[in-house]
Amino acid sequence: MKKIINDPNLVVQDMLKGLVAAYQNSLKQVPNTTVIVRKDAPITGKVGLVSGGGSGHEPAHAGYVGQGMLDAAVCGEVFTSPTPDQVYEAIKAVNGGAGVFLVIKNYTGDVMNFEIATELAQADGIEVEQVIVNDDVAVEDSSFTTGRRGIAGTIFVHKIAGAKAQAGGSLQDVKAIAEKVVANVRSMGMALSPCTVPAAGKPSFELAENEMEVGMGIHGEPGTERKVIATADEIATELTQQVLDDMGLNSDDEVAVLVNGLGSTPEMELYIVNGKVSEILKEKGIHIHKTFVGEYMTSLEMAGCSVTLLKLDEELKELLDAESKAPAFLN
Amino acid sequence: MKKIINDPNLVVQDMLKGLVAAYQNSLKQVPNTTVIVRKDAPITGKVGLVSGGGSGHEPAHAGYVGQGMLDAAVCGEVFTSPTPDQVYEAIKAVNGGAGVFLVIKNYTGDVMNFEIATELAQADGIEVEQVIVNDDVAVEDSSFTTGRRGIAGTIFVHKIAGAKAQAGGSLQDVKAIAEKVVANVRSMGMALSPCTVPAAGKPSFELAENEMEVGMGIHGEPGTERKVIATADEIATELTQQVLDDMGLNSDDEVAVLVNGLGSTPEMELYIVNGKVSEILKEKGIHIHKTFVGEYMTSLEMAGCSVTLLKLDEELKELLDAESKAPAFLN
Amino acid sequence: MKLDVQQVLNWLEKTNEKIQMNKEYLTSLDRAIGDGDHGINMSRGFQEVIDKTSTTTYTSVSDLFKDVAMTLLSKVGGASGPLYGTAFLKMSMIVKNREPIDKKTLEDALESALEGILQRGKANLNDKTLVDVWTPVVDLLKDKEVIKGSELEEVSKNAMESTKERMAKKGRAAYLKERSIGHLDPGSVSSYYLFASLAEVLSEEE
Amino acid sequence: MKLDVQQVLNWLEKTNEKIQMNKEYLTSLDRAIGDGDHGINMSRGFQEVIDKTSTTTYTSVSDLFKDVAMTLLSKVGGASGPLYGTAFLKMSMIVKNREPIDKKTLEDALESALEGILQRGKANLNDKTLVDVWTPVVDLLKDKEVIKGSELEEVSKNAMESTKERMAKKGRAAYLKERSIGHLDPGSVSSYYLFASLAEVLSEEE
Ligand SMILES: Nc1ncnc2c1ncn2[C@@H]1O[C@H](COP(=O)(O)OP(=O)(O)O)[C@@H](O)[C@H]1O
Ligand SMILES: Nc1ncnc2c1ncn2[C@@H]1O[C@H](COP(=O)(O)OP(=O)(O)O)[C@@H](O)[C@H]1O
Ligand SMILES: [Mg+2]
Ligand SMILES: [Mg+2]
Ligand SMILES: [Mg+2]
Ligand SMILES: [Mg+2]
Repeated sequence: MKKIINDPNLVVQDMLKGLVAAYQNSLKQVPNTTVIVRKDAPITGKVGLVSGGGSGHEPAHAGYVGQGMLDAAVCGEVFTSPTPDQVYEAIKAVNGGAGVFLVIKNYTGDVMNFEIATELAQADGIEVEQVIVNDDVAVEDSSFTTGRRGIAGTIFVHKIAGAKAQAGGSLQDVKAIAEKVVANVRSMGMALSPCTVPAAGKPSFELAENEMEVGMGIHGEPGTERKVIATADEIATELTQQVLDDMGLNSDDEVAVLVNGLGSTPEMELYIVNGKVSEILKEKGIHIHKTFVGEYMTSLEMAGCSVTLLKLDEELKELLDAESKAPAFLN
Repeated sequence: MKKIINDPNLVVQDMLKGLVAAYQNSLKQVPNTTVIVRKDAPITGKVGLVSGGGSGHEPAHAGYVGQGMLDAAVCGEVFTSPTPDQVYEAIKAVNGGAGVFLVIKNYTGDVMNFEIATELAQADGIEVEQVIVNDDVAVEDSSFTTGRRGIAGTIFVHKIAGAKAQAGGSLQDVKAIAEKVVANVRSMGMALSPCTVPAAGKPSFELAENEMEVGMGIHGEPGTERKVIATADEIATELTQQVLDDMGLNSDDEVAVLVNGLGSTPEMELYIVNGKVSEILKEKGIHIHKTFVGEYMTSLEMAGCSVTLLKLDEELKELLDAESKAPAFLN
Repeated sequence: MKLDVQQVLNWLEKTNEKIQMNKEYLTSLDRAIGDGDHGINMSRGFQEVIDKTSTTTYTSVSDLFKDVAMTLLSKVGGASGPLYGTAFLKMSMIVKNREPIDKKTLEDALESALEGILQRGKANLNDKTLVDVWTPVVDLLKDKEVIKGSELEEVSKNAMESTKERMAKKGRAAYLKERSIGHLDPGSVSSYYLFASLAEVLSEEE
Repeated sequence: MKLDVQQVLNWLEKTNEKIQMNKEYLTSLDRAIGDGDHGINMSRGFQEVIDKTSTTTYTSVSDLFKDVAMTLLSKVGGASGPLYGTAFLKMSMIVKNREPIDKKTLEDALESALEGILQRGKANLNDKTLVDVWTPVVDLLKDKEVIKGSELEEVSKNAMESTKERMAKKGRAAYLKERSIGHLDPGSVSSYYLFASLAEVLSEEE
């Protein structure tokens, strides 16, 4: 394992130090926590937006803190949901009296830890609402199991709910729009190589030189299927098709596209994938309103990518296009 | 070699297709070339800014095409300087009558190919000027040799010369400010792992599990020194110190910092490096005006990073902070 | 049987020893069907538990359990943190003013802990989670008049091993569906360590 | 000696064969002290040269050289593209109206090509670049009344091999300073293929 780190057990702490140093004009760390908030938090009268999860997905989530997106990001240990006390600190730090909204990715750990924090905050009289993001079509959508994971599509929830809150939306408005995004966003990912959690020191799984893992999450978990490695066009087709099959888009529908790199896949390759994705959508008469290509939700140094489609209407378009000053999503 | 590609010989062509599809509202490809230009090029009365080089450095250079930065990027084969005919096409495509300015990284191939293109364009009566970027302090600054390479510091030349041209600066103004940036920008890089050029199919060099390469370029060339792998703080200190030694900054000087990832180093690690860089600068009383952390000038999927410092004055600060609509440098 | 502060501290220490010793093993189990951090999470959390409880003086098991709960809640994270944290919090509430803990109190405490786990995690029995170990343990306590260390060890061990053949329905392993079969559930293994340690404490007393 | 269009085509084909056969070798040389693309660049460029020249009818070597020059300039890129392109462009100019090429014309053409390379690349002799092969080749032609294939082969081969012991001052290998010693210069090896092929053409005629 080769990493540019100091102590494997201090990577989150060291990262936050460097992050705050980089964006000292717009971000601050809540003292003695792993919570990053807008420097001007809490903003009186504005709904506070909190997201978070394990670390190792940078720029998610701290990179999305800023005017027009999140008010706070709670950074857990690498790939480990943050603890309730930290989430609770975030809620308190961004509570401007209009309530606090939590964006939670659908992992058992995240859901439970955020829920306990909600209970703590509600006991203080803070209004708290939440949305659970579950955009990963690789996983079966079932109420008998954990259900679908939240992956790269979460970025669109941050952006659009963030714009709504920034525009003065109420807690219920923000919840409604976040749920609308969740209902309209789908993703699917694949990987060519695993990643190594610093404190573990070993790759999360092993793949032969001719294998790829399809249906990847963002925590180095194995995917849903292992296959012989395919061309970029084949990969793009498979991911896009699975997403489309689940969405039921019609010709003339409008979408936003996100081709997300998982960590070590060169941007060149992401563009190659996007070339095919956009070709497929064009063939189906689906209009692409906006495309995002890059590393938005990573899995340390995993090689691979995911394709996300968000079905848009006028309201979602306007909020997606609204200004954002978050370092990782300048808009 | 595992890559998300179709044909290794068509990666540049496939990439450009996906790039143009992603940014169809702002960028276009000059037909039958590997030249990406602003959709509104040429802009009458504005100096046209052209950069380029081998591909594999994405988002450099095409990601920096946009209002406030480059007018065109010429994309060569992977790690291979573009040919004169392509550079010539770029010059013609952005010539708005106020002359064309070339940003060239100091590699023999780039210098020669851009020079031939200049001769071709000048024969057509187009005024062409250039700057040669050589920010890499790992290499000796000597007039008897090829001299220093241009690496990540090039981004600041694009940004600042781009802002000057956008503001209506003349060809000589743009040249003067570009030379000022070159005189004030220094970088140094290191790598933990090599990269593989798709058409070559083999890693550019080999490194043992406990080794790192210091003084890395951005083409998979071996660095200037091979060492036992060090901690993030030690690496940050070595890179920053070498840059500082070459710059002679004084307490109260102002700088911009760029901690650039070479491809597969997680953003987490780049922030860890930045934490130490900013600490060192603070100790020396050097003021950090702005920090950029991320992948700005990569070397395919190489693991590693570089540290760039740009000494600022009021003029450079203003141009650095000016608006940019380039997809990879929204400002 | 009777459990006082000293014996509960002993239980926690034995649990911590097993977890630290098997940190890599737990992590490798989680790597196979999860995200490869269960050993790291549990070792971080239980080390903090020992650091905290070994430097604090307790006059009641209830207070001790509460500190364990808060430490696990705030140091473990992931899925296991809130589940183990909730379990100890429930136990703290049940044993209040019923100390030293007798067999019936232990039974009530573990039953309440399991209810907390079920409520928090919404898993069912046989979903291949730590519920699959806690359920038969609680059943054992309910079935028997007296509880023997060796029986507790055996039941929890069998329960842990039985997770191997199941397909996961909750937690990260659920994403793997059929591919989760043939692997032990990491959280069930750490729960086995907890009960095996309790069994040792009970046996010492027998 | 006399070189007409047919013989120059033969020369180009032999050069291309050597380059295609040694594509991996040239690339591996460049990987050691450069950026690992010289074989890729040269094979792409010379394949295009053959594709172009084998489908065009030439009435003069000058026109043929010009097409070679333009193809190399627009298909090779990197450092080698403009250098080889410039060399053939200069040769095209010199041989104009002096066909078929006799020994003196060849001498003038190669000398002019070398001047072009020096002007474009600004390297000096012994900087460990292809100049180290072109210079002794031009010197050989200037020294001798008649030029023999075997001599040309020998001189260019020795020159190519002599680059191994030098420290690079120009091109990418210069960044490596002392670490460049002990490796052949890739561009000198491709230049050796060019002259070895010319030597074969001359020998066939002898
Ligand atoms: N819904 C649930 N109910 C009960 N236990 C669960 C549930 N989800 C996961 N677990 C347990 O948690 C364990 C995983 O813990 P850990 O690896 O620390 O957290 P994470 O899955 O968040 O990485 C699983 O092995 C399983 O026993
Ligand atoms: N300034 C120069 N003058 C003459 N030859 C040079 C010069 N710089 C490089 N070369 C030659 O070019 C060769 C490298 O070519 P190539 O690998 O195709 O280009 P690049 O170095 O741009 O990747 C070197 O081996 C050397 O012989
Ligand atoms: Mg986890
Ligand atoms: Mg090259
Ligand atoms: Mg886990
Ligand atoms: Mg080369």
